[in-house]
Amino acid sequence: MKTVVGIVNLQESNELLRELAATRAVEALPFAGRYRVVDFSLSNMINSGINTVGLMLPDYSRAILDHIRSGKDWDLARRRDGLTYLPAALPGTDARKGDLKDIYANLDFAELSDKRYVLFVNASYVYNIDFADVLAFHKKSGTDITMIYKTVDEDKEGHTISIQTDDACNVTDICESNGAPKGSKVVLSAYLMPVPTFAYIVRSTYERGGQDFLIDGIMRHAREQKISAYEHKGYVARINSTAAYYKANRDCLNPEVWGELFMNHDRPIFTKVKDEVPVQYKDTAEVKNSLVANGCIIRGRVENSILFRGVKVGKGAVVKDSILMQRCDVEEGARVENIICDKNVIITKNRWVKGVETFPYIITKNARI
Amino acid sequence: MKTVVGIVNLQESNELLRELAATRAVEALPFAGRYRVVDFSLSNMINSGINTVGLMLPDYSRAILDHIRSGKDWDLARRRDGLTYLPAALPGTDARKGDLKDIYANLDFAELSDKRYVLFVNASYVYNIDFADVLAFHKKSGTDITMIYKTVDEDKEGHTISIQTDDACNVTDICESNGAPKGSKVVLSAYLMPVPTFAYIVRSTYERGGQDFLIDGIMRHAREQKISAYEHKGYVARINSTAAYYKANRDCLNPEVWGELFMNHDRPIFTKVKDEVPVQYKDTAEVKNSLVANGCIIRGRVENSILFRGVKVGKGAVVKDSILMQRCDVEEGARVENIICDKNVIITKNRWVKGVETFPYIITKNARI
Amino acid sequence: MRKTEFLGIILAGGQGSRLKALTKTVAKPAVPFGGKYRIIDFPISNCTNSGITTVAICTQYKPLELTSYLGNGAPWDLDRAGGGLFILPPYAREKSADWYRGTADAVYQNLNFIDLVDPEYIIILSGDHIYTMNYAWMLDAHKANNADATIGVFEVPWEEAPRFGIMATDKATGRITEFQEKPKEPKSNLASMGIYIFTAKFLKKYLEEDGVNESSSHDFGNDLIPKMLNDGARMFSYAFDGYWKDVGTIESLWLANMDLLQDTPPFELNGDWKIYSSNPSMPPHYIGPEGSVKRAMISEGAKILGEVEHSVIFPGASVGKGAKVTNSVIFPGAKIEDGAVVNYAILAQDVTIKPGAKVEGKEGEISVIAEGEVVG
Amino acid sequence: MRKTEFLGIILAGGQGSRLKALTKTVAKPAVPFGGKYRIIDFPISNCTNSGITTVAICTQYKPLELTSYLGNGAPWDLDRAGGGLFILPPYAREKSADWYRGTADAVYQNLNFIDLVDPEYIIILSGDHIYTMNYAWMLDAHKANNADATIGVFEVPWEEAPRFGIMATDKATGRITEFQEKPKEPKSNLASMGIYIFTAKFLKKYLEEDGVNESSSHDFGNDLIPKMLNDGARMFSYAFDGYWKDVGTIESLWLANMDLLQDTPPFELNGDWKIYSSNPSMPPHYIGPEGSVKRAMISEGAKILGEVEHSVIFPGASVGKGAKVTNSVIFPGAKIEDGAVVNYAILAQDVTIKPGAKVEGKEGEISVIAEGEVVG
Repeated sequence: MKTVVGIVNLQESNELLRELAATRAVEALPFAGRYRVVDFSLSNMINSGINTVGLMLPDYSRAILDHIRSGKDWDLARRRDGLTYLPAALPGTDARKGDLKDIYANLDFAELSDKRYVLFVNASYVYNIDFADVLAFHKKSGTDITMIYKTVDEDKEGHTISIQTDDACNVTDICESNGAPKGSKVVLSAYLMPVPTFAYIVRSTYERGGQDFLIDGIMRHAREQKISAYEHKGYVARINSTAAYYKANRDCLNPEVWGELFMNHDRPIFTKVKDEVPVQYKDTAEVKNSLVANGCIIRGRVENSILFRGVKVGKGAVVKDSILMQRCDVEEGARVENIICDKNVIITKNRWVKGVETFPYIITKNARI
Repeated sequence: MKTVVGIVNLQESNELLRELAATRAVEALPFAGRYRVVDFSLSNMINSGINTVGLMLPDYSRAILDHIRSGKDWDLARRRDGLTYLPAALPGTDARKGDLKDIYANLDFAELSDKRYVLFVNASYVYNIDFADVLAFHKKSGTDITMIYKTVDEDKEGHTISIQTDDACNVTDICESNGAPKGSKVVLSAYLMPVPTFAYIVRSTYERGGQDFLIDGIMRHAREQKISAYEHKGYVARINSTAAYYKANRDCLNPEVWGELFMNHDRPIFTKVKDEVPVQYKDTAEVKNSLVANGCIIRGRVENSILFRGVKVGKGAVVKDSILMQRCDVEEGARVENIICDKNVIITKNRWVKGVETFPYIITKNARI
Repeated sequence: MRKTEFLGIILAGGQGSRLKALTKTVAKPAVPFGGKYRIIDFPISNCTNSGITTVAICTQYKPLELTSYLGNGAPWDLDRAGGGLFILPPYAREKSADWYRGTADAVYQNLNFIDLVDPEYIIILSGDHIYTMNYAWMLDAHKANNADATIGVFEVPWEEAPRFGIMATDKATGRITEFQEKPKEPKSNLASMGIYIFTAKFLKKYLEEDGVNESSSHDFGNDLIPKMLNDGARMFSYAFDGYWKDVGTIESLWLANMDLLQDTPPFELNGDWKIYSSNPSMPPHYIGPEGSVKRAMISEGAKILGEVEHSVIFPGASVGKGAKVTNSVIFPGAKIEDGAVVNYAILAQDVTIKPGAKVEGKEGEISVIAEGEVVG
Repeated sequence: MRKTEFLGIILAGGQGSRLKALTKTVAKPAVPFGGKYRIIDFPISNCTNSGITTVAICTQYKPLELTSYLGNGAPWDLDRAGGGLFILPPYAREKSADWYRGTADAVYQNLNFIDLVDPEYIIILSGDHIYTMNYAWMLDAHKANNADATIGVFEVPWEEAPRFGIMATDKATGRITEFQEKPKEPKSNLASMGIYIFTAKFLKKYLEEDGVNESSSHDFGNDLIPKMLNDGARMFSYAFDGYWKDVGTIESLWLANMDLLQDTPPFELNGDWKIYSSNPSMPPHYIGPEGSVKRAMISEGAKILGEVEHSVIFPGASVGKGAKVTNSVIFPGAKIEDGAVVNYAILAQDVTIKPGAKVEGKEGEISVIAEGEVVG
């Protein structure tokens, strides 16, 4: 995998994520009690042996820069190779929207990297994969481009790109739709191709007015370039709405998903290390079917929930079907159900808060309820 | 110095620097054969024992990000403390110009740092200082703010802020002018003050429409806050025009300046390490009064010049009073005088190029003459 | 290498033979503690938090796992240019080749390293103790006293004083007047914690003398400190009144872990003074639908499908359905399978307790299962 | 620690006694070379450039300066999480404590380290040689041959073959048929470079046998390789045809430095295959108004006010006004003061040549001034 340069695209639209993504990129969203969504893309690259990674900074870059800093916790603070931040194209030079402008502005990163292939991934997907398998598949396929897809095992909502393939795993059609039925082959916005192919697609598309890498770049060139499709059989979640975010977090309460995503000894998911103390359960704790991150102190009841680092649950308090981010404090006797609390929320004594499963109640950062 | 958080401001106006700063911040300009201007501010902080440093990203952040990357070469790739990139305020939220907007947007970096003091420096100055002396002076002075100045030993041109002080080194007047006569006390745009004072000045000024930290923030509050002035007696250069840039580089040909800036054993200037080979001088080399960086291969004549890494000077070629940046190639028999070549310039065989000392001829990146 | 003002030296060679099965493959400082730490994390984190940026660790017994654990020092922010973490094993020399002869010898044998770092003050620490302490404050006291040596002490009950090295001091100034090693008639109840700050020059002089003294046992407590006192050196005590524990036996190790489970633990790990440790890259632990946890400390990557009470569970350990873990300490990666019972026990790394098997000790007789063993 | 496929082990214990004054305070691998490097930079950089991310360095003689030079491995990008640079001195053990008994013993004594890393292939290198080589290609050959061992060889003139360890090979396949140590009647002119790739399991088996064999000298060339060949192991040669130099004597060290000054050096340091070294943080060197430099290699921080010809000048060295340095190698920080003359000499670190003093050797009798000495 030393022949591959990785580019991580942090340009997922955040409009469906409401308050959670108001001041941070989707990829910077806290996930599964300890991670940020972007950790998966970075860890997948490192675990696959890709050591040269470019990270395309989103508009709201502060949370990402704070999280990743030098890249040391991903072993990407290297003298050669390692992590390179790729700033967005200067505003004003071009009024176009879409990710292609920023890719075009940073094209030399891939071209000057001395690598043979580019792996270009959108970081709003949660999965654990060995990209070395994708490279082997690509080489064997003899095609120009390989894209990764997932056959969905239930109906999906929201903007989706899906593909049709022939028996040889070559892509015969790509289409954009709102939602996808069970069994569809949904694209994970991850592409492997030789650097010159990548540069050609980006350059020729952008210079002819294109805006979006997938829609204008890949779809428009689908006739001209041979595209093969690699199926990822494992768990995949795409974080593109609050419902998807809520569901993906709760999927991690399934021990199989938890094990597949996080406990693969050869492919750990790295994240910023915070040196929290192990969780302290007191005499009155009652916890079932939950993920609890280090630094929590639990005196109350917790069920079907995800507790991030440093959350406190007081005596007699109840937390059900909820996601509590860093340093939330559910005081004595309070009760929360179907809610997502952003960082540092305080639910004061005996207060009850309840949302619904399909549309969880979001409480914004630092709120005191 | 563990009580001080450093903030490096990369907002120097680049309008006087012509082509050199067209696509990079002033602070990213190559300097003295091996460095970038920003290296001085960062190294001064590290050498003074300041381990928590925020770097305010300029509009053209690519060159800075490429240079500093993880901060490892400055020993700032740390798990705690270390380097934090502070992105500019989002465009669109505010149409104001000036640095204050970005300082305001990143104010929490200083406020959440647990440090007692802020050292806020403008990185377009070249000097080697121990900020621990400034802190000691500040504590002894009993004032609210300490600013650093230099008594200039010759007339200065360009936009200048100078101060008047009383016998107790307290500032009695601050004024803005175009140029400053010999003996003026010129401000180095470096300030030390308690974090709350800094936050108060930034917040109260910005929220009342201020744009510039020095002019609107410090000058407007000069009556209300007690300001003391610390004199830096060593060499100082401010890089705010092409002439100043050219002169400062050539100042390094004075062995005393060279020694003071770079060979202080306790305060080395760190920069990105490139692992170039020592300079190779061939039989026909003739070199006088010049700085030659590793990776150069010299077969011709070099006088009063600064050669960056990997420059080649061919047989019979002459380089006089010039600055040649990385990987320039002066081919056989060519002759250059009073010029500044940006990176990768090729002066082809027998070609002659000549500028004048007060207005050096600038040859832009990758040009082939 | 850059000059540093304040050098930390941690003596981490202890075999910890009273920890029996737990130190079969690792040195005592590498023994796990507190749900995610190793004992040595405490003195190293204390150094980092006290602003000490160059730390040397003298290893000896079973150094490999310790060396591998310490890596390049990054978890403690000691992967520094021109400083950081240095491991000093008793390397074989041209002529002689021995284990360190005593605590002082470990430092003496590395005098050339000290010369390279050229510190003004040196703090000597033990890699065996659990406590948090700001050494920078102790250095301030050392400087204020213009001392040659400053020794960390804590008060013990008078009746226990005969078990310790006791410092008799001048009440007003804290200056040490006499040192008694395990005295029958203690003149004070201030016991030495084995924490010494020395002015570097002063220490070097004594080490050089002691190193060639054939009759010396080369120990700080036995030889150097009494000699210094005899010579009238300026030696001061520095009183510490926090939690301090030598976890040198199975019982004391078990007890110190259980201390953490009190409703208000005598020793707060959760404060600003963080203890850093090498991170296993594991997710938050998972408690299953039928799991139950009470009065417990549980770390990342653990999977609790059964019942856990009054126990400390390290990263990646698992407790199967219907299994019951009480009053126990479960080291990283240990597996307690369905229906197994563990009570008053310490299970070392990667132990497996087969379904339905039982490991039962009792208070004062903790059961210990050694690394990698399979029970049942 | 993370598993790695390909582990590098560099034997860096060499005393280099034929380098006399230059190895008084440092081991041979730490001797400066080529204007800014240390000899050991070459094998380490080769490892880094070949994609080897875990490198163990077995030290022995004068390990301190070498250890301090290597630091946390950052200059070679070996400060990695779960891998990187490991220094393995011959540490004293519970019972025995010896210097490594031979090249193979240095590896044998660290078998537990190898188990921890658990590589599939191991490359054994010497820390004493100057060359650039892609070990990844050599590993490819090893795999393609399905070999137990692959040995790097280079062609020497037939008349010199009796001075080397010679590999007789099958021309078609490169399989080694016989090994002759300094043979009077060489069967081939392929000399061993002391570079071995072994399949890890295979090597372990032989090391374990050899380690307890009382009659063995525990040397790869003398003992292990012949034994493996006898046993019919699949051993292949891998031919190298670049520049390779053992700089084991003052003359050869001087000559290898002078090789770099040729108009087209036999050994190109300036290519894509970078040699990394610990960086001194110094500015570009300065040539004064009356300075003159011809056919020279000069590094950062040097200050040349006099005349330099046919010489190699390391970082921070200085040549005063009117001073003349010819045919010499000047190590870091050496000062040649005004009017001094240095010809056919090697000046070690921080040597001072007083104004007007002379150090003059001649070809074949290079003058050597040891570290820190003052002449004149």
